[in-house]
Amino acid sequence: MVRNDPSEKGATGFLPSGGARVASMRWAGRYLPVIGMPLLLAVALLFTTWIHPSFGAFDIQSLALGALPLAFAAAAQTCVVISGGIDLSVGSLIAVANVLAASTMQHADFRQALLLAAGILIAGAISGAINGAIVVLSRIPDVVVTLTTGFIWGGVALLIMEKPGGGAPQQFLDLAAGTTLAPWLPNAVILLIAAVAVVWIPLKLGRAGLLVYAVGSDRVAAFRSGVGVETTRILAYTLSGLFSAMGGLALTMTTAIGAPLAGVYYTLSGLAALVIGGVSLTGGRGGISGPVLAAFVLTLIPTDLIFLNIDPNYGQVIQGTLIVLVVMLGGFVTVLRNRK
Amino acid sequence: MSARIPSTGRRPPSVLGKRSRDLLVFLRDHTIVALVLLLCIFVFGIELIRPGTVTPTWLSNSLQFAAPLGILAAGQTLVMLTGGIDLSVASVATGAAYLLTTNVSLGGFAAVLIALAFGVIVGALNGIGVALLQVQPLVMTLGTGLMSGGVMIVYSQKMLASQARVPGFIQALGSGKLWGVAPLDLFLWVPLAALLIFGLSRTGFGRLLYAIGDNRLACHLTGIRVWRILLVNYILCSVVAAVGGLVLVGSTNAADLGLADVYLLPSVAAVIIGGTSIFGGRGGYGGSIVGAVILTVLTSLLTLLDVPEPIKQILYGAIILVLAAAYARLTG
Amino acid sequence: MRTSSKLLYASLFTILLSVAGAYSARAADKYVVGVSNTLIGNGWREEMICSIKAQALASGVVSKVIVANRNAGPAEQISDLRNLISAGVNVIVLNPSDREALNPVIKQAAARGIVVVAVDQAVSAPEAYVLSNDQVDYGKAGAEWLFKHLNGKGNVVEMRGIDGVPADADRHKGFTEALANYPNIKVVAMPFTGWALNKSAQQAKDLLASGKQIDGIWTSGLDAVVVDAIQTSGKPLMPVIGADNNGFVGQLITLKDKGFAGAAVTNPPSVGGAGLAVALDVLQKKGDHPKVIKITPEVWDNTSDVGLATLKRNYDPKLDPYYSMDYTVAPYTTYTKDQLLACKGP
Amino acid sequence: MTEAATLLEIKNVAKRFGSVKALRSAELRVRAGEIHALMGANGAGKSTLVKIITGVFPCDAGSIVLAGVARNFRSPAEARRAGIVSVYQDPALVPDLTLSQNMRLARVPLESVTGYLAEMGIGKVDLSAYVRDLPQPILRLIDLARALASEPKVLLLDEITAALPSDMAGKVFEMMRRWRERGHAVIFISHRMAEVSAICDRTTVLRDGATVGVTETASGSQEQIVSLMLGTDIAKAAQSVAQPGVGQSIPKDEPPTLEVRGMGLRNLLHDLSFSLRPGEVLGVAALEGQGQDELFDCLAGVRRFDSGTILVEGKEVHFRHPGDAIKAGLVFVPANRLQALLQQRAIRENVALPMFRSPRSWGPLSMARERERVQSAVTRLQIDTRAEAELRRLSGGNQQKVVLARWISHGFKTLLCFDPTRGIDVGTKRQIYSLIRELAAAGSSILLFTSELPEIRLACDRAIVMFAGRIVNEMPAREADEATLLLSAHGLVPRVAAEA
Repeated sequence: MVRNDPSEKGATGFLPSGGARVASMRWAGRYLPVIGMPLLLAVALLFTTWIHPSFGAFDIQSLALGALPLAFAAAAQTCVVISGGIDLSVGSLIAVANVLAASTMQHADFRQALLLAAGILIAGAISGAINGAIVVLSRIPDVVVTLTTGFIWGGVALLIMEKPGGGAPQQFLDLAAGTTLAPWLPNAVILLIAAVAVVWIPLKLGRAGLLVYAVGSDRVAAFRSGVGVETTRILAYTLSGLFSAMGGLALTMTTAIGAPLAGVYYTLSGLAALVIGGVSLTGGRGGISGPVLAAFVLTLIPTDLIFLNIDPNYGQVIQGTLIVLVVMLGGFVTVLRNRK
Repeated sequence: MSARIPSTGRRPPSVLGKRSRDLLVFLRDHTIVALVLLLCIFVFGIELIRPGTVTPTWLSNSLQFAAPLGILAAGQTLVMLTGGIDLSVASVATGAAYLLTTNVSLGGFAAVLIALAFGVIVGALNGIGVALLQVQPLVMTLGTGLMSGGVMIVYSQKMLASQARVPGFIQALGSGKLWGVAPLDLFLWVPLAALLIFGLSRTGFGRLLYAIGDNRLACHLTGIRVWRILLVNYILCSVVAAVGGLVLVGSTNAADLGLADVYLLPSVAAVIIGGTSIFGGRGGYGGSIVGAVILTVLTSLLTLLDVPEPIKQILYGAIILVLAAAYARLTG
Repeated sequence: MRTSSKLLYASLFTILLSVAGAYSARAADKYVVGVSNTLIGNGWREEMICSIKAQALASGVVSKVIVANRNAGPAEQISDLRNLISAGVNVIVLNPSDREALNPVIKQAAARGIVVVAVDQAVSAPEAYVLSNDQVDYGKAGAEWLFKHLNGKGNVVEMRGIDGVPADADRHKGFTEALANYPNIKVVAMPFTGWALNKSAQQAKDLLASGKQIDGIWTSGLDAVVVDAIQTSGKPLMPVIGADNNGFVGQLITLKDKGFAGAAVTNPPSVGGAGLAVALDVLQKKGDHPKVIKITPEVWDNTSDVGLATLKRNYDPKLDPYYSMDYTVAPYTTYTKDQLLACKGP
Repeated sequence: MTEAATLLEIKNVAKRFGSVKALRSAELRVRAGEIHALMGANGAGKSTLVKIITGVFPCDAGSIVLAGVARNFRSPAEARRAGIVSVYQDPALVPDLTLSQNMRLARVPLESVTGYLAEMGIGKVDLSAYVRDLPQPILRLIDLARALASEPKVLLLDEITAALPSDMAGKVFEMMRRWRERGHAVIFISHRMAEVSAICDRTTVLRDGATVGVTETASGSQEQIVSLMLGTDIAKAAQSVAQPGVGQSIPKDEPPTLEVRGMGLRNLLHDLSFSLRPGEVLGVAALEGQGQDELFDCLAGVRRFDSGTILVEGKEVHFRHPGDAIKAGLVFVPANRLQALLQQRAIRENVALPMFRSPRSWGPLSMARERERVQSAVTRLQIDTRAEAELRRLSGGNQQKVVLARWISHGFKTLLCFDPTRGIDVGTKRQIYSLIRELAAAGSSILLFTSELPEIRLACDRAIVMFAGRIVNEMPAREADEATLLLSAHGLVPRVAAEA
């Protein structure tokens, strides 16, 4: 509970420390998070092709389509968690964007659909900012705020569209559902990479990202360094809203309709992807690639269950066990390290 | 989750007069009074909207329905006092209820034991993760909730023709009334509440829960084996949740695998409305009880208002948010 | 976290390897059936899947039933369907989570010669067979019985399901259609139960205690809990419309003496088995089936002799209160009740 | 004497938190080109004043005038832009960012920071290192360099030297002087009178939220400052430095209560051996980071060591948990009160906490007995119980007394005190040391580490000096003057030379 307590860390750095081992650990600490998840995804894919040798372009597209909304949900959650918060309204915001898109784009042409999509992204960002503003201004813990705004946004989604329906022009759907460049390279993957990169890379290179990480790492130190803690937290929620809106649009692209209740699954799954993707809930650490790739791994679980013809009800057990094992082993390693 | 740090926010300069400030101070120290007042306002509101609704029967019904939520919130209070949260309470309650109905053939008592054992197992798993391996409670209990929910689904596949039914005494407990007005579940809930309120303020264990919620490191340095208390506490929480599941299945007279899902978020909300800090160390069960009753009455109110479902959801969320905000202002 | 996750994944990998080995043997020249369902932990849906398994076994021409089953929305169902296609199934029986969203993937399946049958709820893709309970009719039939029983006059409560779900909207449509013919029937409350037992119970008790005059209750399938609520409220037993759930069927029989009138409207989960039967016929080129088959719900009331006899014939006190008792769909299903209860595929 | 221009003027500043008046009427005038000390007992309002000056929170009344312009900063960033920068006791560096990222965060030019670091003699810092991997003292200097790099007109240093080894403290003083020479102002907050009189030009003293006086540094100003800080009566008492019973002869024949033999821990502790007799206060002197933290942690059961043994009353003991140490009679008072106390709970609960160590005590508790036990300890320590419902409303000194009351009411054989007077005002310090003497006189043994070397002579019977994880010197307390201790603490002792 006591984080970054100055007196907890001895001033061991004054003494010459054990050279190579420390260096290699530091190297591992720096690069494993970067290569860990891609490696895991590769292993999972290899395993899938092994149990299902005809795994090909069709299946890659299935995977990409299935993972796309979840990946955005995970990205949304990541932004907030890195800033030291949590957002339990991600799923509801996805639902809002989904029904907003499907209800407005039904009779639109491609160009109008793109304009509407831009509008929805802005609306998502604003909704996220509202979440953030409530968290900051009310001084209620973020868990409580986003839990309740989750109810509220869910109600808003139902207000916009009471039952599933709507639609979007085919060209717009093909942004995710098609394969333009190569049959084995689904548009969904390109879209995901492009969307995440457009938001994340400038953030990471620019000052805003620095602020988000700083606030998540140590709010007091950040404040003393002249960081506007409150605006930064709102920024993180805004980004979360933006990614949630992307998730909602992705849901529209992959399903071609709006469904007021379809988004709700993504709050918990997004959190699961985040945890498995190696982002610490304490904030300040981790990147966006881990959770996004973890979304693909999580999507592969039911796929493999189908290929193996295992009772699919084990899917939830596996997902829960995976979370529990990952965090427990993580805790175990920390406890061991602290004991030394 | 945000860490407890000195607030960087600023307070608005006080524009209140002395008398209203005194009132605020009084309410801050006796938040439960404010909560009860609020409850009265809700009840009054119902009577205003639908004159003739607030009758002894209605009141007794409301208490009867508040009981399962209140019991789930009891476990949640224990965990939240230590700065944790338990997102597996709904899965545990559902699982306990389902195990009870499907094992009745072994005898009612044995079925109850099996149901409670399920609580012990999930609670122990939570406890091991949180207490020994120092996993964040939110993630740990999210995982065990998914896991135990999944296990129950797999189990249910094998139990389709198991002659499931709810034993008579559980049904009486969940939906019976003494002399037609006193809900029987209160005879479980009230002693449990008394035990908990006494236990939290007047036993060493209760003291330790507050102490751990306040400063886990200080407890460790003072020679307290924190993990023992946390482990026991998470088991207690899950067992209490299992009991809540039994009361719940008594009121519905049948279990499905989504039985207690709708209670998960309200169980957290009831504790928060009741004034227990989500960071731990402050609060108590008395507030959670009022919180549970408020939420139950609020649901009633929304049913009787007969507004469209989306509006209900928005109102429900907004009212909890406003309550939490008011609380934050009051105790700041 | 990193070292630990490596360890973990290594062990998981090994487990999955061994499982894969066990499942790699395949039977030849029989059909592989894929099932897609997106609501788990729901008794009705489980019974539907069991009926598919039982029908697969009874047909004798199915080698394997692969079930894709999870709580999810259309996006996940699309990916499940694609995976089933990829797994090489010959038949897909699905309970669609949406009418439109699955059309592209159904087209793809049909293009590969897979017979797709949507059961319970409809899809609009012309390639698919649709075998469903007529939900509009379900809402209408029960409501009409209720309104007629009340002699066209009185206050009723419509206890709906989940707002935003197609089946709920269809049933409401049927209910509203019936209502149009009875100008003196007034709907005094229309709560959404979320198809949750306890929420239903609380709403029923709240409404009963609210002092409103209520002459009859129409429920969207959560019936026994409402009857229990009326009994504990101490009010006279008013007529209730429910589904063919075992517990409610039992109440209709046992509480008749206390003046309880009501009707169970059938909503058989065995549409799953029936759907498979249709699909197998199509594959084997046996007989001709229309693309859209609607199962018209029956109304089992306890006020007529025929109705009461049907209720008594179907009631089984040994089964779960929410087990659906209309377990066959003539003329399609061929399994026995025991096969259904065993819930074992080939 | 020509009066230099007043650079920063604080007039009549007041601030209340709820019902607590933190500041009533604080006044402060700082000239350009001076080092100005701000002193006051704990709870006098120094930190509040600093936070108001730097815009952490606004004041309720009063004004801040910087270079003739009235200002009201709404954030530290705004204050920084106006030329006021503060360095706090704990570094304001974000742990999960690298040093260079931290500099970007605060918008200070990297070259300028490295320049100042070089001036302080630590030019070889890896700027891509994560802050969480760096030791605290270095971070404090980096924090200072970062503050200097934004070229502040007014530099506030809040107890920056509190846990800094003296060589590094020297560097900080050097930088302060340089800043003065450039015509800027430095506001220096410290509890160490010697530092203040050595480096500061003037001192403003706060008491109970109000400015009570300003003194020029001159001979005799120390006494003046103390009397201002404490009010006259207490000041007199505080001046009687020697504690009763210091340096008394301990009967040699009694077996030691605590004996450490050959304790070793990785490369942090090497072959540590010493013993502690009943009624003895053993002082530990060391610069920051010489293994004293680890030694106390090992003795308190907080961490395990690799080799050697601990004997309590002649019997070997093994600690797997702090609870084991407490059972063996070794109790620990950490330097950081946040590590020891429950801030939101009452004094009573804080004092009674160790009673619940065993599951046997989890049952119902007797409130009357608890109250009685707690009350006697609270009375004995003269703890101010006006705000007893929540510990966080107590002043730092009173909080530290609560920690001591906890162990006195619980009972112990050996008290492990790690810098118990860090950041505590003079009056409370005296109370704590006389309490330590009392406890020793009653037969307890006490191991005391203090970062303020003169205190060894005031409170201890005997002293050991640690350097680089070894005990390099041992002496009776009366020989432990500051010069001797400092020499040993830097490893400059003949014995070490002989070994090498």
